[in-house]
Amino acid sequence: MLAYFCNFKDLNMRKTKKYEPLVELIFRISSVMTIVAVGFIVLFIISKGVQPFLSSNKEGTYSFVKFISGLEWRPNDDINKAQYGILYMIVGSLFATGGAIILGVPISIFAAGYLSELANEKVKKIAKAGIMLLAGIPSVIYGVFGLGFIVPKIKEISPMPQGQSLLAVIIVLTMMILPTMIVIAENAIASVPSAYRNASYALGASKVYTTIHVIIPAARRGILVGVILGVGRAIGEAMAVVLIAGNVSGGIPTSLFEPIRPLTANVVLEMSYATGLHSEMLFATGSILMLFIIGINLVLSRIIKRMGKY
Amino acid sequence: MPKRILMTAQLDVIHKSLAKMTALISKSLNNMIIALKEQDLLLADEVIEGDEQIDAMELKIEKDCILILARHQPIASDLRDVTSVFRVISDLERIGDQCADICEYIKLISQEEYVKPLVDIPQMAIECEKMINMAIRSFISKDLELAKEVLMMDNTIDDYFENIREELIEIMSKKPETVRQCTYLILIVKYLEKIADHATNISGWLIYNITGTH
Amino acid sequence: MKAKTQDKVFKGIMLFCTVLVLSLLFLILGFVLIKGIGLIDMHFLTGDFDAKTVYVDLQNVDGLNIEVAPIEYDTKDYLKITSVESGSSVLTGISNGESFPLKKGDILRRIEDKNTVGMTVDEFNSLDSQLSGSIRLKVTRPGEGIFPLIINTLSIIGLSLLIALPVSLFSAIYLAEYAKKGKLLDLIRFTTSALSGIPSIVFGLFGMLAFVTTLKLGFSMLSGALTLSIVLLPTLISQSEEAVRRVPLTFREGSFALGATKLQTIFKVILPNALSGIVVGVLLSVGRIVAESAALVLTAGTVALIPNTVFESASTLTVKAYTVAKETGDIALACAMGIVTIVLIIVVNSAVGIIRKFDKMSKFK
Amino acid sequence: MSKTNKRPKIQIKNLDFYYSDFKALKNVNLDILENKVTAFIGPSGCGKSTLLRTMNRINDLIEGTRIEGKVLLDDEDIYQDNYNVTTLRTRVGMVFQKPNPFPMSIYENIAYGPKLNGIKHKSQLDEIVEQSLRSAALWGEVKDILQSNALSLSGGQQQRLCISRALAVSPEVLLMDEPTSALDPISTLKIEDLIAELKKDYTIAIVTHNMQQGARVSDKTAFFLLGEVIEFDDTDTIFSNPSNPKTEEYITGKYS
Repeated sequence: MLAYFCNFKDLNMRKTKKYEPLVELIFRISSVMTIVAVGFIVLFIISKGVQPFLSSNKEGTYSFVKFISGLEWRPNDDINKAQYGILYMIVGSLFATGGAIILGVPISIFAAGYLSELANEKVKKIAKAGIMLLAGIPSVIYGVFGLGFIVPKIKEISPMPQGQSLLAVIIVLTMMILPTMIVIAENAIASVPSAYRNASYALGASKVYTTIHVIIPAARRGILVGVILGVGRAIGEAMAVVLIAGNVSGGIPTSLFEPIRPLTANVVLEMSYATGLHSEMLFATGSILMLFIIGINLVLSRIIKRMGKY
Repeated sequence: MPKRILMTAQLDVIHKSLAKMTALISKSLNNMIIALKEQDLLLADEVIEGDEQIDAMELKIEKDCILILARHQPIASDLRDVTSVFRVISDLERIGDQCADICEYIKLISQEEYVKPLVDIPQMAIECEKMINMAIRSFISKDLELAKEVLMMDNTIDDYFENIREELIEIMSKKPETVRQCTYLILIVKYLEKIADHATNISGWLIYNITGTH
Repeated sequence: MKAKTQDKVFKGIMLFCTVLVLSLLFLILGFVLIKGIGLIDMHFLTGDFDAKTVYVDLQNVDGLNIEVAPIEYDTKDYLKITSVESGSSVLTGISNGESFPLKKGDILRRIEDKNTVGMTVDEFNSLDSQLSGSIRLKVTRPGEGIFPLIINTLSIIGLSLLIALPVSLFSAIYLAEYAKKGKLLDLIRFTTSALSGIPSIVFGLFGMLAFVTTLKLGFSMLSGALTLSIVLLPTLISQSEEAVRRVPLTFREGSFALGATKLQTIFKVILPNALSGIVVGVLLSVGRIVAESAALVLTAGTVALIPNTVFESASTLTVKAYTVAKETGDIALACAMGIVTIVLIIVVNSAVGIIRKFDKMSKFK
Repeated sequence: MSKTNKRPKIQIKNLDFYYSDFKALKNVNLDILENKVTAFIGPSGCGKSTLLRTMNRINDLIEGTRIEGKVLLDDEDIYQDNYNVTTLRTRVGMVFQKPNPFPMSIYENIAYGPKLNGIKHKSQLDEIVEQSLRSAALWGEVKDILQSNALSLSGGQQQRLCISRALAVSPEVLLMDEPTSALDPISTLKIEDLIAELKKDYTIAIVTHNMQQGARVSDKTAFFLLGEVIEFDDTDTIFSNPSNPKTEEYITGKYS
């Protein structure tokens, strides 16, 4: 009886031993995939995006300075008549994202505070499900809503002929980033140790006072992470924005009612039919967008680290 | 470092009571010697009554010691301090009792003429008193050298005891009528010798309190 | 006392913000429902998206009710089939060799060589009774059905998961079981979070550049799925890794104690118990794909037909909703599609909720 | 241990307490004497913490709790309708088992209470902060690092910070729920010394599962078992000659 078992065990041992290192290698390779993916993305886009500014480019060259500082975007097959300026787009994107953050962040913090601290269980469950749904709705639907509901409303009060405008973009972007920020802020607030709540109540503070003065400040690192994601999503949003931005071909917006052309819209609008230098310029726009996002992430995550000590 | 306020406060209370009790003891001793010399009946009574006060003190200190052990779990040096006090007070109380007993005998022979002018016995008593006071002082001020000295003195007391006892026995064998008084005197001297033994005990406890060994 | 009023003010603000956010939800859902619900019917859900015109040969035309009806994209009136009785001969129609049964909503453009423009129902019936033998009709079946889009969405989900899931699972196992602290692990963590930060339009650009042009896959479901699989990596990896980590240490010790190797422990003990977490990861990814459009527009193209092979362009629901809204400005149709996507997302979210609740209950600490 | 019977600061009158349908306290009657330390001892789950938490109504935060009977603070029932709970909590301070300073500076932690009660100008706050830190025997150790983060202090220091934070709202009573069970022996003894000092100005009620601590710090001791007060007497009596056999069993460690 014993012999049988020993034999069986040895067999088992030999069989698996052989395969183990191979399978582990597969694990190791797949774990590196994210690095490969990011590497390729950055490599492909930057290399394609840089080409139009290199003298050797067969599709013709365009000066980087004019590209970065230009206020006109008029693609044209004839190289000397073409205008590829994106400064006004960058400004448009920044205004839109800035507006969305200024509107969105306070609302999301207060809403998250209410949900996590003051709402009773039933309300919390329903509200969170609703917000999860809001976060899941495709951005195109936000765009369609913007086009169908917000743009006409703005048209009524706007001095400009059509409703598509910076204001429309700000409103829609705010609506889009609110759910993401609320979900993350609510988790951050809820995970503040309840010892702080007890301590504050024991000093005679009310629930609201405690939430505002102790709990939310204590969760500020988590909240800021939510804001970073919000910024990333706002500046990176394309589909919704294209429908409501107006996509004007030039001019830095001077009022909320003026139409804008965000960087993302520029890419989505023309990429499918652009060719040659025009398509490379669109890739250049894409790489500028990517650099923006990486820059913003680095800056804000540095802030979070420095805040770490509290 | 934590000062353990409550426990140190309790220990002070105990030490103060101990000091009060030892004061009573040396007063009784002194009175006893005077009563012996002058056959002073009043003083002897005073000593006898004084003994109750000493017993009461012993009970109080004992209760305080038990409470501090129960409440504050003293350890190491604090524990030795409390336990040595706990034991010393019984020696002190015994000394008090013995003074009272001596006075009882003094009263019995206070009307008679002493068989011979007392020289050695008072001397021995004074020696005992000195020894007790030294033992007490060494205990309270935790003076190791003094305690060792006390141990040395025990032999002198024992010599006194032997000589006086032999002398009294000799007197009795010559003059039978003095047998009653001499027996009492022998008992008095015996008590004095036991008082001295208690002194050595007190010192012994002090040495234990300091060094942790007997 | 001052703090009391301060409390009231803050409570008011917090309540107002919460109500505002929830009202946004009802505003959007309401808008999309009101605008789009009208369009939703069986035809919408099962019909093709593009209209198509064919010649149909029939033995005779009976059991058919028709009416004169204007067609949106045409000013003239045509004859439209209102209903087809069962057993009617039109069900046996043949169009270039394949059976093509007529059905409600089809438009009869011509009968034999006679154009039906301006023809009344009676004229058509009298004409048809005169003819005998096989009759040839010119029929246009209207589009705007989203059936192909739904199928494309589901197949892209399947394809991209097929690519992304194995890689993510193996990566999650490596991170949870094998990874040691160090430069490599930090780099993996950084790139994973970087991936989740990159906007989908950039993925679209990359997909177009890498798969569509460089690998010459063209605008196709495959290039769309490949792009999406990269988009899904962060969600799948983090959810699976968390699920693997949640499996209690005691399970591993028990298995090792019986002489099992690390791999046997992983496949026999850890993965089965981490299943619910992995399924949540898959569901969240499905939700992400259904909502995705920017990455697909530039890679999977906008053809609203079910492709025969993986190498042909295939538009998903959201992508088509975009093109409809952008090109024709048809808000109603876009909203109708929106309703279907929202329903899909609700299904996914509730499935995630159920699994998470079930998972909690089965947890035995 | 002076036997003089001091005025009761808090009186518990036939108090029953329910967590939804579980009866945690059964007909509790006892007085907390002013400027004395009263200890609640007993096995875990006997209701001693629950009783302590009824005295500043912090149990109200737990859903489904119900109370019958009276808790009088200076002869006024704190559970009567529209009794102002927040002022109650400024009069009855509390220190918890695990030190829980706010994630703010040491100064902010202590100034939180006074600011909450409307004290605004800095000079007054500075004075309160110093005074509270001195009375918690922490001033010497932190007076130069007031702006540094409270979480950087040691466990014992953090607990004394929590005590001084409670003192900053000048309470009359200080409730301590197993204040040293998370601390090392030296910090524990420091806190006990602090309690001995504090009892001159404050009425103190302390819950401890460590009997010896109860014996060391308290003047009066209540022994709880399954939600009932088995014996309530001077600590001297309880620890040298308890009357109830159950108390005897418990404090001699023979409790099964």
